[in-house]
Formats: sequence, C-alpha cells, structure tokens
Amino acid sequence: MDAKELIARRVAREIRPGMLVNLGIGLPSMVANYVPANSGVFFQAENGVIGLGARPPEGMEDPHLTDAGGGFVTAVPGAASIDSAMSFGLIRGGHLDVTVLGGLQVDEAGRLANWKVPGRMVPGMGGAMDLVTGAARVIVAMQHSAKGVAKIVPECSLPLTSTRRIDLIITELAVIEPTAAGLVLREIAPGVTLDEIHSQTTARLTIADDLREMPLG
Amino acid sequence: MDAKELIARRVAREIRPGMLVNLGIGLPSMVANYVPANSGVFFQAENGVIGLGARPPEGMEDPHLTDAGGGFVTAVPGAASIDSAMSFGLIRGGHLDVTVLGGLQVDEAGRLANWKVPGRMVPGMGGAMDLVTGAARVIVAMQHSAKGVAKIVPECSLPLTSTRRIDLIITELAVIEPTAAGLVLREIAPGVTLDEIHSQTTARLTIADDLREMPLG
Amino acid sequence: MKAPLTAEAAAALVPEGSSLMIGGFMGVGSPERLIDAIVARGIQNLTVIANDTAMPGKGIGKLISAGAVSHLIASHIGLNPETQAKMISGEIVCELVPQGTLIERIRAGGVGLGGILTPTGLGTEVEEGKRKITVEGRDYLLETPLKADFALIGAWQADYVGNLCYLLTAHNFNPMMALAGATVIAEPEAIVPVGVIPPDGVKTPGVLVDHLVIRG
Amino acid sequence: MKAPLTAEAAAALVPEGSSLMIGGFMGVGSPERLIDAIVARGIQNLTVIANDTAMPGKGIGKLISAGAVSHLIASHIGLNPETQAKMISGEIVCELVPQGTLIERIRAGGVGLGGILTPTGLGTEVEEGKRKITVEGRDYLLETPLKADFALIGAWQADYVGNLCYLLTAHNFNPMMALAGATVIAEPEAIVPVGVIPPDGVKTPGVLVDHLVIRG
Repeated sequence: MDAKELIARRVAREIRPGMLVNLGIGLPSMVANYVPANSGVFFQAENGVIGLGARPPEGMEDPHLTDAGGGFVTAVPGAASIDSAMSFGLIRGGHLDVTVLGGLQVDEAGRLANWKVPGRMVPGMGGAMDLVTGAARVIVAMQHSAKGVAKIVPECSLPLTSTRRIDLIITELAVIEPTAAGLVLREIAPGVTLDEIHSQTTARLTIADDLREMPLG
Repeated sequence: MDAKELIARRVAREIRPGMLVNLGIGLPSMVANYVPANSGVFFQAENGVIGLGARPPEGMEDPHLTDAGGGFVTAVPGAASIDSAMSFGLIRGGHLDVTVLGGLQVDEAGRLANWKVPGRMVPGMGGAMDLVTGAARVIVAMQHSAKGVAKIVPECSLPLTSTRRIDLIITELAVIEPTAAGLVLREIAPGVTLDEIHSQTTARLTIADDLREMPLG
Repeated sequence: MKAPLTAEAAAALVPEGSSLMIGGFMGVGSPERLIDAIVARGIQNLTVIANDTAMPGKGIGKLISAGAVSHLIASHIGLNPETQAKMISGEIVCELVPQGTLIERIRAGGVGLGGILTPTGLGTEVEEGKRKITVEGRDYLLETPLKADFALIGAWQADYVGNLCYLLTAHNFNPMMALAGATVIAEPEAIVPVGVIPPDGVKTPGVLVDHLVIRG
Repeated sequence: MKAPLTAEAAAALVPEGSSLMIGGFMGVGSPERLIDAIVARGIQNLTVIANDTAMPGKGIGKLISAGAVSHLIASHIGLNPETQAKMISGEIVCELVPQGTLIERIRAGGVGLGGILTPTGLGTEVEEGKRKITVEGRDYLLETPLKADFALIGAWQADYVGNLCYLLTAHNFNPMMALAGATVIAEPEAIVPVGVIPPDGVKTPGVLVDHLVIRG
C-alpha cells in the first residue's frame, strides 16, 4: 500500500454514517474511495453540491457539475445544488461535520498552514480558511515530511490558515491529535518505529498512554 | 370620488412601467387597482412574492399564496417566489423602486412615523423600517389629517420609522414633497383651497412656484 | 435516511423552557401539526422566535393562547390581540425587531457570522442599547446573531434524506431557520422517495434536517 | 419584458475602467460569450471581482490573458499561472479574500448591509488593516460590502422578464452577484416564454436583471 492510499484509508475510518464531509483536492479527495457507498455519508464540494458522486464515465460528463478542482463528477440520489452563499453558510455555520485538508505545516498549538509559501506559491486561500475555521472537525491528511523537511513543527513558519486548533493529523507514519496540552501521538503505522517518527518531526510529541498500531482497511 | 380612491389614483401616476413596487396594507394596497395591467409593473409582497396578482375567485384560493396582510392573492406570469432573506435583501439593497406606505405623522424633515402609538398601539414594525430605509423611493399615502388632528407636523411626536427623508406625501388634499429645505406643496386636489390645507397642517409648507391642480385618472 | 416521526413523538423532543424558531408568516408555512402537538403537551416557558404570532387559533397563535410562551422575538404582533395583551400585562417578554433585521439575525446565527451591520433602525427606538459602527462614512447598527434549540419548519415536499422545498409565499422564514436551529424538525406536506426532488429544486439541504414529521 | 441583446451589444455597454463581478467557478457558470465579446473590444483597466480566474483560454482567464484586468479581487488564482505571474510582476493588483468572506461581502453589497462579522481570517494575514469586533466574548473581523458597476451572470434558463435559474454547480457566485451589480447582464443558455419557469423555480428574480444576452 503506498503512502497516499494508507493515509486515505485511515482518514476514511474517521467518517461515520450520515456525516456531511468536505474533501480537499489532491490526497484528501482519495478518501471517498474508502467510504462505503451505503454509509449515508454526503460529500460536499464547496463550489456548490451536496452529494458529490464518482467521476462519470467518459462521454457522460456534464459541464455544469464539477468538484472544487474543476473535475467532472456526478451527483448521488438525494443530492442538492447550492450557491456559494449557502455552501459557505454550511461551512462557517458549523453544519459541516468533517473537512479533510492537505497541509504544509501543523504546529504544536495544532495550527495549520496550507495556503501560501511567500514568494513561491501564492494561489490564494480559496475556501481553506473558512473550512478550517468553521467545520465541526478538521482532519489534516498529509505526508509526514517533505523531502526530509519536517512539516509537524514547533511553530508554523508559513502563514497560518486559521488559529483554530485542528482535530487530527493523519500521515503515512502516524496519527497525531493536537490537544490543549500539545501534540499527542496516538497511533503508529504498521512497521514504523518511534525513532522514524521523531526523526521526521521537529514538534514535541507526547506519546499517548494507549498508543496503538494504526488500524486500516 | 372618495378620499381613498383619489389618493390611490394619484399615487398610481407615480408608478412607471417596469418598476418593482411594494404596497402597504390598507389604503396603499388600493393603488394596484389604478396601475394598468400591461405596464410591466411588478408588485412585491414582503412575505415573499414578486408579481402579486389580484385576489383569486372564491374557491380558487391557495393557502400558500397570500400577501403580507394574510389575504389570498394570485401570481402574474413571470412571478417569483422568494424567502424572507431575499425579500428584505431586495428591499434593503435598494432594488425596490417604490414603496407606498400609510402614515401616522410626517414632519418638516420628511421623517415618517407609522408603526407605534406608545401605550395604545404596539403592533411591531414588521417590514416598515426596512421599507422606509431601503426603498429607492418612499411615498406616504394617507388622509391629510385624523379627526381634525394634523398628521403633517413640525416634528413627529410619535416614534420614528426611519430618519430617512421620504420622497412624497400624497393625501386627499395635496401632494407635498419633503426637500432639504422643508416641505414643498406641489399640488392641490380639485376644489380644495390653500386655506383648507393650512387649516389641517401644522407643519410649515412652502408653496411651489409651479403649484398645480392634482392630476388624476 | 430519516425515519419520520409522528407529530407527537417530535413534540416530545422539545423540553419545557426551550427556545424555538418557528417558520411561517401569518400562519402561512407554519408547521401546524407540530404546534398542535406542543400545545397538547402543555409545556410552558418557551422562547419563540418568529416573524409574527398569526392570530388566535392559527399557527403560533395557538401557543400564545395556551400560555406556552414566556419570551417572544418577532417583527409584528398587530393581528394577534392576545399577544399584545400578554405583552402589555408582562406575561410575555417581547422583543420587537424589524423584519429584515430579524431574518438577517437568524441567517447570521445559521451561517456562523458574528453579526451584521444594517442601516435599518438607525435614529429610532430600535437603536437603543446597540453599537453603531461607521463604514465608509455611513452609520450602521450592529445586529447580533440569533440561534435556537429547535427550528420547527413547515415545508411542502421532503424526501427521506430530509431535502425540503417550499411553495410560493410559504417559504418566508423557513429556509433560514433551518440553518439556525440546533435541532431541526421539519413538517412537510408530503414525503417523496429520494431522487424525486431534483438537486436544483432543493431549498433546504437534507443535511440540515434532523427529524421529519409524517403526513397527517 | 426585456429584448435580448447580442453579446457584442451587451459588451459595448461596459466602459473601459469599469468594475465587473463575473460569475463562475473555474469557468463553470461563467458567461463565456460576454467575456469573449469584451475581450474582442480590447478594453483595459477593468476591475474584476470573481471567485477565481479559471485557467488560460477559459472564462475569466481570457480577460487575464488579454491584459484587460488591472485589479482583481478573488479567492483563488492557483490554477491560472498567468494571473499569478501578472500579480507578482505588479501588472495586476490583486486582493485575495477567503471564499466564504468574498461571497458574503458580495451579498452584503447586494442586500444593503454595511458589513458582516466573520471569524474567518482571524489571526492570519487576512486580518491586516481590518477592524476586530467582539460579540458575546468572541472576536470577529469586520468585512465590508462589495459592489460593482456591472454583474455578468452565467445562467441556464431565463424568461423574457429576466427571471433566471441555474444548473447544479453552475450556481456558485451568480445569484449573489446578480444582487450586487449596478447593471446586471445575464447570459442564459436558453430564453423561454414568460410563465415557463414556475415561481418556485426562479433563483434570481427578473427585476434584478437589466439585460439578457441572446443565445449564441
């Protein structure tokens, strides 16, 4: 199993029947592949659909139905079209149960930076700031480090997306929960050692008393 | 022609083709009877319809289609249903071309009081404050005085509906325009004398240079 | 998928002392059977947030007559003399709010805003006790968000996911209240299979609705 | 009733230096023919308010490539490298706004609010230069309204009164922008006789729409 699939599978376990879920583009969007179709989960795309379905077969795309990345999607039975005011009303108003987003950095206070690398990448924050501020639960799904550089750090050096403490970090190595007392290491991926995690993490980690192996599947 | 019909006919002349118009309950609602059906005017009821039509024939009422007073209405071709947020968005946002409202008092500053008589009538302001604050043009349609007591006064003694200067006062005696320099008497109803107007008005009135007889019909 | 409740079972979810947003405009679009079931329970001390209290014997007017309401936030009570009498006697503490401000406060509560700035009410009794904020040289009143323990919604069609649509002037306060209740109970006139309401016909997404009431 | 204009005639209404709100999300729901006609005019110095600038060759991306835009207010430009390059070079002055804040600012402009209070952006770069206001113990940023000289709307069906409806994710910014443009020009995919769109199917009331563009 590659790193991205492992992360997506573990994130999927956080999603319970009936939830309203927003998946960011890239890795987070893979999570949908591991949520059972009969779970009653509704995926929202912030550009305006609740009940996002799989990519349509070739030749059956509708140019009026895309996800937030502009890719063609379908709608599941019971889907609803909404405009951007309603879409972000749901997000900011706490009606979104979970958002899964990628990350550039998360720090010991549980703060996420994921929208800007000054001087290098200035794409705009899109919906990220509203999602992180408003969702009932924020899960950051990302590779543990970037080409040897830690992404889980004492304090974000990149511009923050929100000062809100996110709820969970899921990487190919570990599951880490930001708490008021700092970052708590809750799970280790199969075959990974504590040393490997520490070597790729500059933030201080507290080891949970009930540290366990990451459940997948 | 009775006083109310005269007022309604004169108000109708202020309404031009294609306008969006809100008529208050009571006397103002009679104005619709004098606006040609083919004028492209859309009447809005603030409870949520644009394109209010006449009262339906008996037995053809729909309990889901009423005006702001709760009376059964119909919808004209091209009508739109809207919720209260959109309805007052149109009103507050300046999209309503004209509102016609009843009045208890209007003063020399052109300020309207029409929602409360302390200790006697406390119905709540409903949509009146938003209508007077937001409409592009506010016309007050009312009897000139109430049982001998002037309603066009130096300064409102009743609680104000808004500090916005309304655009026109139309009574069975006169048409008066509030301006930055005070109230200007623009028209006199057929057969009415200046003395009669002054005797029923405590506010100071400037007589327009081009004072004319009120056109009707 | 939501298994619909009887109006009685839904009303039983509402504890005495709760705050309720109730849709409807002069009773049009109000959830009548839910209101009847709450009246039948005989609970008191409810806070009601609604445009109006209809009239005695209709919609929210039934809750007023039953003595169930101790606090009221509304824009207009002029057509219900009982509400006026109970306000004057002090039996009901009543906050009167301009209609456009009331719907924006409900929306703000529902969409996570800390408030909105409106020109409505400036220089009138409505501004008493409120902050004035100047933006680009114009004054506005800061109006704060409203939320409630429950939103009781009158709808036309629902599907079993909870998607709702409304008819004509029966929309009124319902769509915004469905955003602002901690628990949202919808009373539709009909419940149709999932897929019958097209995505573009949905006015309130089902994810906002906690409970559906069965047809009467 | 509104006599529809050609895209060219509609584009000719837009003077150089105007501010334009343009609907669409990555081009979905954008008025492509109007955009093409504005590009063909060769005008410059436009201020564009939009969620994004799509990508080169699509939607608002065409206006960027043509050098027509000097100011941009948007939430995301990451998929259009030309926009990023022009922002970095200073050719386009760009204000980046969180998407939820952008749509609320447009709505506020359209519905006559003086601003809204949002928690989004607190403690980030977004709060620079903005007022913080505390309501019930929580801090919020005061975000001010946006309006524009023109709103260019991409719709699905229109009728000749100007009522509009939208399909699926092609709603996005269009309905709110139709409230916030001083002149509103709608480009529908089809125009149907008055009465075909039922009152409950209207998403943008025709009274907001000044001009309709004929089918391409």
